Parts: sequence; C-alpha cells; structure tokens
Amino acid sequence: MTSTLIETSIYAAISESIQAEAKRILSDGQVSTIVGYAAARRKGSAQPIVITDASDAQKLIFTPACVNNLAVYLTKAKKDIPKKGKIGIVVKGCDMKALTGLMGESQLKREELYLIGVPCAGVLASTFAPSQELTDESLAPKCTECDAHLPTGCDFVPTETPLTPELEKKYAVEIARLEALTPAERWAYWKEQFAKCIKCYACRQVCPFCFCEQCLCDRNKPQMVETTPRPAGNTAWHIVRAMHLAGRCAGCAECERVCPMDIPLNLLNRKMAKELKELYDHEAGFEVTEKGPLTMFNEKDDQSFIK
Amino acid sequence: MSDHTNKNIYLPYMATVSEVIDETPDVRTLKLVFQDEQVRENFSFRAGQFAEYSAFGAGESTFCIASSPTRKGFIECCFRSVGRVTEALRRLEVGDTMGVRGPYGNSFPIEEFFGKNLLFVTGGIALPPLRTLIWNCLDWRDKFGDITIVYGARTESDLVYKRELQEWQERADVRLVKTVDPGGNGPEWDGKVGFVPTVLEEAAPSADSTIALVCGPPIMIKFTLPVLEKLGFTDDQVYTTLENRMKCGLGKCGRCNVGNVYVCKDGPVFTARQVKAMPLEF
Amino acid sequence: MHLAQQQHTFEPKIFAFVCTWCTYAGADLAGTSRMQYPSNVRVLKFPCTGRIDPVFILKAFQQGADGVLVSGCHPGDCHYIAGNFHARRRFAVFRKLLEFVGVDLNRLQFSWVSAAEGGKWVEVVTDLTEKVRNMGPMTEFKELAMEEQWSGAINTPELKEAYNAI
Amino acid sequence: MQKYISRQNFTKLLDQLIATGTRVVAPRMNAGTPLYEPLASSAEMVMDQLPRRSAKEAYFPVCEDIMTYEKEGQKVSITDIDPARFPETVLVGVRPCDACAIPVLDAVFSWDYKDEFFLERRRKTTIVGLACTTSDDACFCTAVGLSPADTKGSDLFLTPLEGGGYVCETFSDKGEALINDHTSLFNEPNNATPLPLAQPYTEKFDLKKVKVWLDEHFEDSSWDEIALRCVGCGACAFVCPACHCFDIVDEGTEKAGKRRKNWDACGFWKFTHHASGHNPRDQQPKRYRNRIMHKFKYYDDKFGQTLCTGCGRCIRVCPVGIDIAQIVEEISKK
Repeated sequence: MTSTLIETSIYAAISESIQAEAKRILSDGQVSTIVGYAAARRKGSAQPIVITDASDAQKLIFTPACVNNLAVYLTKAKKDIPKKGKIGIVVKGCDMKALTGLMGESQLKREELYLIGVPCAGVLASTFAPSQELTDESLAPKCTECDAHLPTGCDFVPTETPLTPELEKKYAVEIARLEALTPAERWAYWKEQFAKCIKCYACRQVCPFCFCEQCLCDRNKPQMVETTPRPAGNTAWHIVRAMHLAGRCAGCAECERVCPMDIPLNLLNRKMAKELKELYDHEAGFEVTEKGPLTMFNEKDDQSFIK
Repeated sequence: MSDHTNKNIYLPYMATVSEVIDETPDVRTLKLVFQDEQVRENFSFRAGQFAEYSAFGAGESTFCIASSPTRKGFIECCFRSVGRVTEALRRLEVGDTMGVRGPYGNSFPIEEFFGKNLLFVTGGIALPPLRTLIWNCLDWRDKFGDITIVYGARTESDLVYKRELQEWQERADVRLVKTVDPGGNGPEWDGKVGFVPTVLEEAAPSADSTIALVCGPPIMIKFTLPVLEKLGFTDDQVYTTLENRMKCGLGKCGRCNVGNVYVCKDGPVFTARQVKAMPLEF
Repeated sequence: MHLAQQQHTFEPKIFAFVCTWCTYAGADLAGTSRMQYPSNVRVLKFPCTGRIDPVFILKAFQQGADGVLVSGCHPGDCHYIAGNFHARRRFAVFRKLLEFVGVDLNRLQFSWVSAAEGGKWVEVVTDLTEKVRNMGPMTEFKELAMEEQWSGAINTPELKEAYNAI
Repeated sequence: MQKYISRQNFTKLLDQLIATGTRVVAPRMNAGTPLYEPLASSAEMVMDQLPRRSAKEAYFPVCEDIMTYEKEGQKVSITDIDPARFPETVLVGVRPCDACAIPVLDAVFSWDYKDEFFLERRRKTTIVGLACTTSDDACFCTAVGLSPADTKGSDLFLTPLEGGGYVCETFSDKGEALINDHTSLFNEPNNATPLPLAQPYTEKFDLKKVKVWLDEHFEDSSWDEIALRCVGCGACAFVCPACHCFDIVDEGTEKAGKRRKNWDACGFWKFTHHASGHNPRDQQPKRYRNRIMHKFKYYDDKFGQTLCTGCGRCIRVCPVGIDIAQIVEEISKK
C-alpha cells in the first residue's frame, strides 16, 4: 500500500509568520517570554525553546518534528520557567485543548497567555526518525483523528490552511479491536505491554495535567503503588494514571510519544474519553469548564451497575 | 573498617533493641545489641562513622553511630521520626529486632587531636554525631587539652542527651556552654540564651592548638564558620560531618555526591577547607 | 495455601468497602438480627463512598481479593449530601477502565444498602460470595504478583513450586 | 584466536546453548520494541536494530531482590540471595557501545566493597560482541573515543561478512571456552570481505577540555539554557548503558517481604529529596548538570573513565529533544 504524502509545504510560511509575530510582540513588550520550537542538531529534529529577547525570534520554527505539547512548561510542575507578565506560546490544536483544560482547572489565566496558534496538517510519530518526511504512515496516530487542525481562540494564527486528507482513525480502530477481545485476551495484551515499563515516568513528566506537588506514586506513607518496575507495580501505576486523567486528558498523546518502550498509553486515555462521552456527554478541551465530569454529578446519572 | 565477610554487602547485621530513651517528644535514642555472638565481639567502628538502620518493611535510614567506640557490646542511634522508616523505627519496643548495616564512611582523625584543645559546636539533633567523639575523648581524657562544648537548641525540651549534659556540666575537666534560642528558655533555665554562633563568640575560646568540631543544620554552619574564622581558627582546624541523603553507604548508588565527593565514602567527616572546596550542593 | 485446601470448595476472599453511616449500620442490623451470611467478607469502614478511592479497589485485588464489594448510602441519603453521587460517577468510569484492562467485572459489585436494610446487605454479600466461589480464585493479579523482570530472575526450583500452589 | 562461523552455524550455536539450559540473551522484539531478552529460539533474534534498552540489564537488572525478611514474634529472620543461583548467560549481538560500558561499570561496583550481585553476574556472562553496521545521526561513539568495531568488554567479537557469516575473535578465556565447547560449528577464517562499518559522528570531542571546563563552570548560567527544557523523567538514565544509580526499597508488610534494588535516576526530583523537605538539587537544571558532571567529570576523577559510550539512546528517547552530543560538543568548543 503506497503511502500518501501529507502536504507540509505551508509549514515554511507558517514558521516565518510565527517568527515575525514573535519578534513583534517581544520587541513591543506585550510578552516577557515565548515558549516555542527551535531546530536541534539532528537533521530535521526540533526541540522546545524559551526565548526572552526579540533577536532570538528567528530561531522559532514549525516543522513536522515539532511534536512536544509546550503547555507542560506553563504548569506549576515546571517552576523554573520565568513567569513574569504575559507568556507567549506556540500551540497546535491538540496542545490548545490541554491549555483549555488547564484554564478550567484554574492553573492558567487566559489573559496571562499570548497564544500563537498553528494551522497543523500533522506531526511525525515517535517511531520515525525526525528527518523522515510526513506520510500517512509516519503521521502520529493522534493526527489521524485530529479535529483541531485550525486552533480556535488564539491571539494570532497564520493565514495558511492545512490540507487534511481523510484518514483511518488509528486509535478508534485499535480500541474497537481491543474491546472485541475477551477479558483474558485484553489482560494478556496489557500485561505484556506493562511488563515493558521501566517506571521512567516520562509519561507523567510531560503530561500537562500531571502537576501534583507530589504524585500519589511518589508517596510512601502509605505506599499505594509499589515503586518496583515489575509487571504488578507497572500495571497499578498505569491504571492509576489513566484514572487520574479521566475526563481531563484532551488527547495530545505526549505520554505515548515519549514512552521509551513504545507502550500505547494513549489507548487508555482515549478509551476513558470515549466512556465519558457516552456516560456524561463530556469532551475535554473544547471550552473552559469550571467543573470536570468527575468533579460534578447529576441526579439522573446512570446507576444500572449498582444493585 | 570491619571487612565484610559475607558476600552480600547489602545484608544488615541483626540487632535487638535493648533500651529506648525519649530525648524529646519526637527524637528517640535506641540502644542496640547485636544478636550474633561473633558480630557482637568484633564489630568495631571509629567516632564519626555512620550506619544504615533497617526497619524491615519500611526500608533503611542513615544516621551516625551515636555511642562511643570505647564502649563495647552495644551501639546507639538517635533519630527524629520524620519519614516512613524513622516512624517504623519509632514503633520498635525493647526486644524487637532491627537491622544495622555498617560501619561506613571515614571518621574523625582522633589521633591527630592528641594533645590539643577541643571545641565542640553543635545544635539541636546534630549533637549525636559529635557525642560519639565527646565520650571517646572523655574516656581518653588525659590525651587532650581542655574540652569546650557549645550546644544549643530551639527550646529547652529540644535539648538531647539531657542526662549527659548534666554530667558534663558537673565535670571539672569539661566546659559546657548550654544555650537555647531566644524565647526558648523556661523559668529555671540555667544556661545561656541566644543563637549558637553568637554564644560561641561570647565564649571566645582561644584558637591556638585547638580543633573545632562543628555539626548542625546548614543554616547554623553558615553562621558558625565565619565566627570561628574571626576567633582565629584556620580551615584545617575545623572539622564537620555532612548528613547528606544516602542510600547504599557503599559508594555505588550515586545518591550522596556533592560535586565529585561521595559523602558516604570520602566523608561524612570533612575539614572546613574540604567543605569550602565543594560546590554548593548539600 | 496447601494442596490439601484445593479439595474443599474454594473459599473466596471478599473485601467490602462500606460507608459507616448506612451500609455499616445495615451490616450491624444484620448482626443484631442474628442473620447468617458468609464470613468470607472483610469489611472496611469509610466515612463515605466518596472517600473510597479507586486505587483502594486496585490495591485490594493486588493483595489477593477474589471479589470486591463497594456499598454505601442510597442517592439522597448521603450524610455529606453528595458523596455517593460523586462516587457513582467515579465507579462508573473506573469499572470501564478495569474492564478495558481485562479484569472480570463480575468480581466487582457496587450496591446501595441503607441502615435499615440488614436483609439486603446479607443478600448482596451472599450473592457475591457464591458468584465468586463459582468463578474460582482471581488468578490474574496473583500471577501478576509472581512475575519478575527476566534480568532479576534467579534459578529457584521453589519459585516454580510456589507458583503452582496458589 | 580467529575463527569463522556461518550464519546457519551461528543459529545452531544459539539453539545448542539454549538446549543446554544456558540463558541466551539477545535483541528480540517484545510487543513491538527491540529489547535484550532471553531467547526461546534463535529465530527470535533481531540483528538489524539497536535495542531500546542497553545490555547492562543482564548484570545490573531493572529490579532484583537483595534479601527477603520474615518476622515471627519479636525476631526477624532474613534470607540472603545466593549468587550461585544467578543463571549462566551468553549475551549475544551486543554492539560495541553497549559492550564497552561493561568494564567501565566494573570500577564502581568493585570500588572497595564488592557488589556480588553485579560481579557474580558478570562472571557468569559471556559477552558476544557484534561489529556495528547501522547507525543514525544520534550515534556518537566515535566522538567519545570508541568505534563501531571496538572490542572492549567483549569476550568473543563477531564481525559480519558479506554473505552472512561472521569472523570471530576471542578476547578472554570465556570467549575461547565458548568456541572450544562448540568447535564443530567454527571453521578457519576465510577471506570474505567484512560488511562496511557504520560511520557515526565525524569529529572527536576533546574530553580533557570538556572536563576542564566542567571543573570551573559548576555555577554557570549556560546550565539553564541547556537544561531548562528538561522535564525530569528517568528515560535517559534508564536506557543508558553506563548509568548505574539505584534505589533500595522494602516491599511487603511488616510481617514478611523483600528488599529490592531498583534502577533510579538523578533526574528525578525525589532522588536527593530529604525527609526534612530540604533538597540540595531543587531545580531541574541542577539535576541535569549532575548527569553531565557525573558522566564527563566525576567518574573520571574517581575511576579515570568516561561514563558515556556515545550510543545515542538518550538522544532518541528524550521527550524534549535534549541532545547530549550537542551539549558536549558546544562545551568542547568553548
């Protein structure tokens, strides 16, 4: 099956307009810092960068390798980022959903942010080298289900519009496949995946919603989840993580991208999002809601499973 | 250094709690007797060394060996219950079993102190790391010049080893300067009132042929070292012991390094010169 | 568990997380009315079902529970007004997560038992115990607890024997 | 001693070893990820990809028990782990960047106290190195003084030839023993041309200069630019062939349980966190500085070796694209 190329020629123009905008808002002092993407050493690779003076603005780029969700740098988990005055941030549609969720949980104030939205046709999957070109195979699985190619509610969005071909929704297909299995087969599937986990906690450290002062799994009085990276401890850790993100995770799939062992962690989060849509008609990341689905209730909630 | 005959260097010796002394509401001293006859005979250590104490089911914790090497047959450890392991240790009663792994680290070069005066400066729960040396020197009292102990705590009830403070006060050959932080003194407090560095300045012990032993929270060390300098102590005359977070105590687990210095192997006892050469990472 | 025990019917371990105002009082009523119900259940008292964290249910299964019962006040009776409403949503979502990971949901039972429903408590506990007894021990978590990383494994014949004995 | 072994004989060798109960650890696919793991049969072996985790796992496991304890009444009885029970292992398909890290770790694990958990597994493991023919722009072994055909750390070193066979060279008696036990599978070296080796990083870092810069620049503002983006996970340390930090944790109840030795990383916030709340390395740049310092200065101060073999795994897995080669290169140019 030949892979169809994803149109990314507009990314160069997008990079220029981001650079121009960044230079403008930095030089006239609208923002004190901008969190964006810059080119790195390896061919085609990109890495997050924090710039504070206008002369660095031309470092900012947008390419298919700009995969990070930069919202993590604004949460209180990352205290080192200087937070004086307004902060500019380059956001893709999926990152925007995370920001919306964080505003709902009063972690960020919209007026303290200057959002540079990015019309995004898709980014590379983690299993491909950054120098590879974007095709429907090397596309990140989340981009096959993307419904936010043009982020809304931003202060500035370049005028380009991405061409987004209709693609098979990879997560929806995989979740349906797993749901069709018997419980024993699903348990075997997840047991094999969780056995690979080495408890490096990259999935937690990059997640914008994991901003707890001390994670439940870092506490030892009481020790609810064992710290040893053996299958039992790993299974407990990933179940707790998925439960704590239920109704909050907006699908930026950073956890799955950064997992050094390629464990499909986003399946757990997408499944919880699907259940919350069916149970309480909730979709995370679209508008700033004061209370998430699990922090409120309704008299007529379903209780068919309760005797 | 007792050599480790058994292969598993992480295996603790088993010890029974023979006595429990509550120094302050949250600081406790445990007296431990090794269960294995052979270990009891030839467990030897030097003042300043530390050990890893196991509360089985909770983990291990690092404290100094607080008893003097001259007292055979038992060791003592003193700890404040702040975490999972120390709270588990606190639940131990007389007769319970506990693990001790050690002794680890270097020690005070006591032979170099012979013939010199000794000045002990410490605060709060930092007395135990020096207490082992104090009793060691008092047992070899004739080998040293005069001994001054400047010891302070936040309040009267925070002073540890109250019985021994009394003993040292009554001895003629020891000068004890007790102090509590301003406002910490009760009605019949007979010691000084003021922070340890200021009280040290008033006591103004002479610096010639005197060794200063300092131990305390980083804040106290920060203010005490300049005072010692003012009194004429050179950096080689001042010794301190660092209580960094440690896990293995054997120089393997990479947790206790300050710069390229492994506190568990190259320390915990350092001279002020060595401490000043270290990057500010402790 | 020795081999001898296998011959008798399997005795399931049931953990019950109950709220102290309603279900615990209901269980007390069952006791004072001399009602008999299986002793496999271990009851843990919580101020409210809202306080029952899903990680407790997970920990129960890890510690060897074959069945878990979570029970509290009927909606509207909650001493803290909305504890059981929040819990209802939380358990609805947690059930889906456990099901997705592959846990058999018949081993996890939720119920509302008020302080006056001693009979219902007995009925709920008996049903769950019989259901779990027929299903046999929950091997998933027990096998999981035995598994080690390959690099840390050591040749121990006892490990194999212990594994078969559960 | 130089020998030749054909591709078929090599798979036969592995299957014979497996049949005799020797644990053969080689790169294999585990749920879509290449990892060093025990093989059930030689067919599982995957030779074309660098495994995601390093070979250090064979002798410095992800987690291992170092003791079990049981409490009766007031007495606690502890049972030691008998190192004799560590399985005989043949570690196959180890690329030079993994194999060269092994002798480097010997230094710390036998510094004064002998860590038998590491050293006994080392004695019981025969390392069959493999010359590296595939590299990407994350590899930089040549920049830290190694090469795709470096035989350091290998007991037996295979160089792939055109047409599938391997030239084998032995570098220790364990390597020779492996050949002598299966002499029928080995033949005299023929003159087939070896496959072209990988060409990773071009120029070499001046590690002496890097160490000098690190000596003087503990408090330097550039640490912020380097590590401000680091989010403090443990991925780089856990995939690294040279990182050896670990945690000791008790797991179980007061009645009975195990004491475990697990991998740990200086990138974590709680690595140096004191129970009193004080943390000498409270900010992420300080923690990342310790990683660079330990690899390119402290280990050299203590044991005279560099704690980095240029395998590039930390560059590939870093969630935020921190590139250690870029950092060390910039330092070597300052």
